[in-house]
Amino acid sequence: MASERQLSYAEALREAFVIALSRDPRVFLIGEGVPDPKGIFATTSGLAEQFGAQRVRDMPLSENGMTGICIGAALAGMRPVLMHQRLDFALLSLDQIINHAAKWRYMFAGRAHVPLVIRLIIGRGWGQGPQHAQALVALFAQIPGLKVVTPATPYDARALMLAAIADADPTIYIEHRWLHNIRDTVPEAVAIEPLQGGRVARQGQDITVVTYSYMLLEVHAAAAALAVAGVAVEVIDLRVIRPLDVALIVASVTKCGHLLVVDTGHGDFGVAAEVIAAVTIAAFTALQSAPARLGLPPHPCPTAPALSRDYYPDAAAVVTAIAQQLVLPQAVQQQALSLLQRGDHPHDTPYRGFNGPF
Amino acid sequence: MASERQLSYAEALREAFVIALSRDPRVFLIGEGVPDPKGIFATTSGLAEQFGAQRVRDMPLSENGMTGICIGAALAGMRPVLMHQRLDFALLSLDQIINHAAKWRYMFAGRAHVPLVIRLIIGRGWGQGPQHAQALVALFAQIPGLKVVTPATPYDARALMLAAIADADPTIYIEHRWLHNIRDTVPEAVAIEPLQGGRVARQGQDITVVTYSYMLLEVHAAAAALAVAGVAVEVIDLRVIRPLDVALIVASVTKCGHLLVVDTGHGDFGVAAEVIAAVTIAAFTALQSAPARLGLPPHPCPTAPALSRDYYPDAAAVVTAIAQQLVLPQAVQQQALSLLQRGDHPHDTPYRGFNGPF
Amino acid sequence: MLLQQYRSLYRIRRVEEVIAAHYREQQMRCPVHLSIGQEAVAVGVCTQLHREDALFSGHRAHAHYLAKGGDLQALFAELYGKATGCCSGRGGSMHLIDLAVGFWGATPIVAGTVPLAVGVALAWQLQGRSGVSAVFIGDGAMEEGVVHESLNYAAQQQLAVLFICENNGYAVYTRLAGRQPPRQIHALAAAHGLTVAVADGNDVELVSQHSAAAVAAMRQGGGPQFLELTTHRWLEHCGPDDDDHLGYRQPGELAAWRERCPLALAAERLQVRDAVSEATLVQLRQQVEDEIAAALEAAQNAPEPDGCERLEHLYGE
Amino acid sequence: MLLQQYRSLYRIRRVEEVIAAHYREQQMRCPVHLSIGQEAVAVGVCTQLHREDALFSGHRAHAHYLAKGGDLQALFAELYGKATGCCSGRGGSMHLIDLAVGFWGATPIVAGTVPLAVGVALAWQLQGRSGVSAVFIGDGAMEEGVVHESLNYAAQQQLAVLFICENNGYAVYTRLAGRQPPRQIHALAAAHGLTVAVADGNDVELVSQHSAAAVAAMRQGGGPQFLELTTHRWLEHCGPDDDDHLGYRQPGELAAWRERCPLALAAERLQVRDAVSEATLVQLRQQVEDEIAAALEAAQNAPEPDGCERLEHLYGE
Ligand SMILES: Cc1ncc(C[n+]2csc(CCOP(=O)(O)OP(=O)(O)O)c2C)c(N)n1
Ligand SMILES: Cc1ncc(C[n+]2csc(CCOP(=O)(O)OP(=O)(O)O)c2C)c(N)n1
Ligand SMILES: [Mg+2]
Ligand SMILES: [Mg+2]
Repeated sequence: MASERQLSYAEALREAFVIALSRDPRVFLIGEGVPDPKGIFATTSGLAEQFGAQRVRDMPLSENGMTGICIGAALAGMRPVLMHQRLDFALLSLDQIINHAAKWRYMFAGRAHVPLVIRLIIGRGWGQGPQHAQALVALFAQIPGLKVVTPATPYDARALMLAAIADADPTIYIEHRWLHNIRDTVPEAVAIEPLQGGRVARQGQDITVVTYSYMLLEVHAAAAALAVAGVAVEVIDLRVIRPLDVALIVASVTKCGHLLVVDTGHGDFGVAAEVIAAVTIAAFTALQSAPARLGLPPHPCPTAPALSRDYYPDAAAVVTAIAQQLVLPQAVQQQALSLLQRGDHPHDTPYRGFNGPF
Repeated sequence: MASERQLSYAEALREAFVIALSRDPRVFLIGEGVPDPKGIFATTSGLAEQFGAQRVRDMPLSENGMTGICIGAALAGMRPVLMHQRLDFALLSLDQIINHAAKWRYMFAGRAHVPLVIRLIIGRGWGQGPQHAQALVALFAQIPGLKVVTPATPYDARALMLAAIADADPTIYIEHRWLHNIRDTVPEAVAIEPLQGGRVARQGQDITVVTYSYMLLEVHAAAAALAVAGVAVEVIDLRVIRPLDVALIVASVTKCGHLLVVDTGHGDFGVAAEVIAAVTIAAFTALQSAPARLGLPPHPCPTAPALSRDYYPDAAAVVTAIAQQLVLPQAVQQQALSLLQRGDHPHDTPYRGFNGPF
Repeated sequence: MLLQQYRSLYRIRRVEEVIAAHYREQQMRCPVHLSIGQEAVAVGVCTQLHREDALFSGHRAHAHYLAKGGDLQALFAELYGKATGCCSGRGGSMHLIDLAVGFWGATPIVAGTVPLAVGVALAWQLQGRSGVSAVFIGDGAMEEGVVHESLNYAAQQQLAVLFICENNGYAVYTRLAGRQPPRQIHALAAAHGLTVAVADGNDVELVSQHSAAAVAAMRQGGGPQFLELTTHRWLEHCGPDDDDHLGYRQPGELAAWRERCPLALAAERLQVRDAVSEATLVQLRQQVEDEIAAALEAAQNAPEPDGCERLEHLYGE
Repeated sequence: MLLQQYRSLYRIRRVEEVIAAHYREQQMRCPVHLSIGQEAVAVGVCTQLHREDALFSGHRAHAHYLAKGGDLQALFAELYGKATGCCSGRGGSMHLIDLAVGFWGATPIVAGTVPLAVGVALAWQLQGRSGVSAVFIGDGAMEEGVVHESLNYAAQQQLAVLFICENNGYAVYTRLAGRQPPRQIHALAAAHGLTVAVADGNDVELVSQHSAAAVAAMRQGGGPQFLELTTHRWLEHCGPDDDDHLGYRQPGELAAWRERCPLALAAERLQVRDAVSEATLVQLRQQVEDEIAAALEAAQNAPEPDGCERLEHLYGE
């Protein structure tokens, strides 16, 4: 059956590019290394050969300038997809992103607009360290005029890229390096969906766990383990961080009465803060316990394996946080934790133990 | 009496520069227009004449480069104070701020550090518009390794600048253009305080209102009006946004049971979100009602007076929000609102009706 | 040709003088950066651009907008914050647009629109469309890294971008020598691989000639071009007033530049060289005055935008 | 002198080969950018710097760190993520520091350290301190705006900064011509007002001579200097392997550069011109091997940092 087709996240993303380049002559891809032998972790491999060097473009090391150039191209009717191999490099271009791309439509009252996709990859592991592993999603999500998407599944990798390219406004597409190898069902049939909305990724009624991007994997693993131990976790994958789908979370919290937010970025001043604030304001009486959050600690990522080992929260940390919040019996928590053994898989390379369904 | 001396915010800030330049030969000021005839809204006027052009410096229009240059100078033992006339211009330098200044000490395990102050001014009014009025405080506050201060009073303008200069780490000092003319008591005696902590700016027991920077003025006006109507508002001025003084807020909320956060920036994904999240997590059971927030709406600032009129929340909006949250009788709300008439003072120039005490 | 250019020079001068005069009434509630003294750059360049060519600018954009054919009433209305403004009141003086005449946008983050102009040229190259994309910058903008990134890419891709550097010797109160080493701005662009020229920016005919050559080269695929045009701003950096008393200019500098008024230069040539009669000039000026008076009145009487409109146009659809 | 330089060349080459050999054991868990083939640039420049002079670098920094005198064991240990690493394990290969020898820091945001080097020179100027501040960049870094901002300021302020552009013709897999127009990199620096030179970066004596001249000029207040040194990277951009099979280089390009090995060039001169005996070289090499083996072993046996240390050093005090 066609709908049973399995793709990796990277393959699904590459397929999105093939579809967009085939369908829409306005689309071009651009970024350092896009047409090179590594093809941005194989997500753009072969595309230059198929669609030509004009539409699948390399670029100089000029992040801010090239962002402005893509804005200009978008104003002139193109649909550029600009890529950076690390989110950290896009920090050189925040002037053009925040001052220009995000504001052009608004400040000219709709006379012009910027259909631009900026694709950023959050690095992790193998010594990415302080300047190659920043997960600053809220940095972009706080800017009015931008849309921010964080696909966590192969299906969404394709769907949200196509939605972002079809969208008339600047979209920051943030993916996580550790998602690239994840495989899941991606039907061949393509429907272009609007760029909005979260998704209940797993149904439950004991607690709502809101997450996005890579941490969906760890949350899924934690939820699966807790299910065996008799705790039904409802998992919400935000998918789109701006505009934030508060109604979906509120509906879930109204059912479950408990909220944990698991952030792929820092725990403070980030996405988790906004989710907790928005939900608490909107559904205060539905909350039966204090909401909680789990995220990266408030310091940069150190490089040495011994130092980064505890930097990233994992499924076990999610289980522990849930157990604490729901005041689960020790035995239940232990049972769930015992199901999460990663064996001796190194902590700084992607864990391939969980592969969906998402 | 010396302690009764009144200074404007701008004068107090200028005094901080005089003190720092006099006491510490490592200090220099740098920025576009620092030594020019306007002296950054008169906050640096005459300093070049007094301390020389080497220590009170102009600079080229190169925000990112000059930030890196100041980082280098700080590494080499200087204490630069870099200024931008609008926060918006600093968006060109986020690479150097986030990737370098914020991380240098951490990534080199304390072998070197960056005692740098970056002073940013939030513009407002008289057509500042989309690119000259951004109040992106959380953009900086979410970055580990930075400290972020937002003085709201003449006393703090001086105290926090001196604390920032004395501090061994990079500090973002964010002031609001509409604070410059505010006058209050600033004693001649100077004690250099550590860079931390919020402040109970007004005591009360009915509701905790947390705010910072310019909105402290509007909150003070609202609280004064409500006091007449019999509602005792406790006002917390955050002063320092990173590290955030959660304990102070929690103590107040524990007393009052209600929390409103009034943000000088956007209401969503900002400082208010973090305050509400942190307080709800830490003091859930103390909350007797849903926390609330008030901030700029989620779009850029339009320029025309007719469009910007309702963009900025004011004391009346604060009164309304508090009335809603405490379910105040209509008459109480009306009485408080009636005390807040601004007359026909234009909405897009600073309101001088409130001058402290803070 | 020169007569048309003189008309444009005079019109821009008078529009800015009218803005300056009315600014004090505090009804134009936004910062204004006037180009008085620099008009020949705008006019000389724009007479060589087609309506379909793209133009971008920065904070000091009134002259560029008008020279490219931007709607005068929409300019005044924008300054007055009216619904009929060229940005519907969203922008004020520092944000101008008139797509109908190829004025793609002016915004006040220094150098911010420079890469956008390059991007338009890239799009047109990809689309196989001819046309020139042009951007005005000041001497100060040359200090922004993004300008160098833009020059590099335009040269590497051989894009049809015209960079015009209006070198008025100052950024706000700071002299060029306080910001850049003693070397030529156009030489820097040449080192990036662009074809460059430098000329007296107060002589509209000279500006025209250099612009014509640059634009012609680009229309034949000649790659990006850079013009440095030297000139001087007569009034304060921002606002309607004379500020020579502040003493930041060299002594006598402003007076010398006023001697070299671009309007006077053009008028003299018209009369002496081209034997245009005083009566012709008087009539031309009167037409301009009438147009300005009508546009100003229309803008003043135009409605303010509805406050609720501020919620619109954040995103499309 | 050349013998000392040869020793340094050989030492750097062997350190990197040892890294490459052990990298496959997956105990150095961080990206590595090796300088094999480019050693003469590091050695030629650094022999002209004093210990008190400041040096900054970027992602490809091992050679610069070693040439400046950086501690070898601390380098290995950093790659192994050990507590004795030069950043105590915080950084890995892309973050190096050794303040005791004036190596102020290498970090991998391309061009990120360039303004920092200028800032050190500014501080020293303000402090009335002499000394040169130097920074290594690649050809790719020239495309970053911040480099131009840094060149402009260094020239305008006449700061004692030495910019060394190690032009290896590639940024990752992308040839220079795919990123920059056909013009000389050093000419761009000259246009910014710097004194510039260009030389064969594989000839350590030539590099030395040019560096000596540049540094001498700076020590006499001669303002900033820029050296473009042409060379070639032999291995892959990032990682320990040869990658010529990928075909991104010009055919024969790598082979031609290997012919011009900086070590072989220097060794030949030592033997033919300076009549240094083979025995001397053998002994020198053995000393280096012994040092490397000891440092490697020390690093391998060094303790890992305590996991709790990650919480320290975010802020001072
Ligand atoms: C990125 C940025 N930095 C600083 C400013 C403040 N500013 C506005 S205009 C200006 C001077 C610009 O000088 P120049 O480019 O020579 O243009 P001119 O004003 O002389 O026409 C400055 C510094 C700004 N608007 N944007
Ligand atoms: C700002 C930034 N953009 C992109 C990268 C990714 N990157 C790392 S090294 C490199 C190429 C650098 O080329 P060059 O400056 O010539 O140095 P080389 O690697 O040849 O020594 C790139 C693009 C980065 N680290 N930082
Ligand atoms: Mg100028
Ligand atoms: Mg290179």
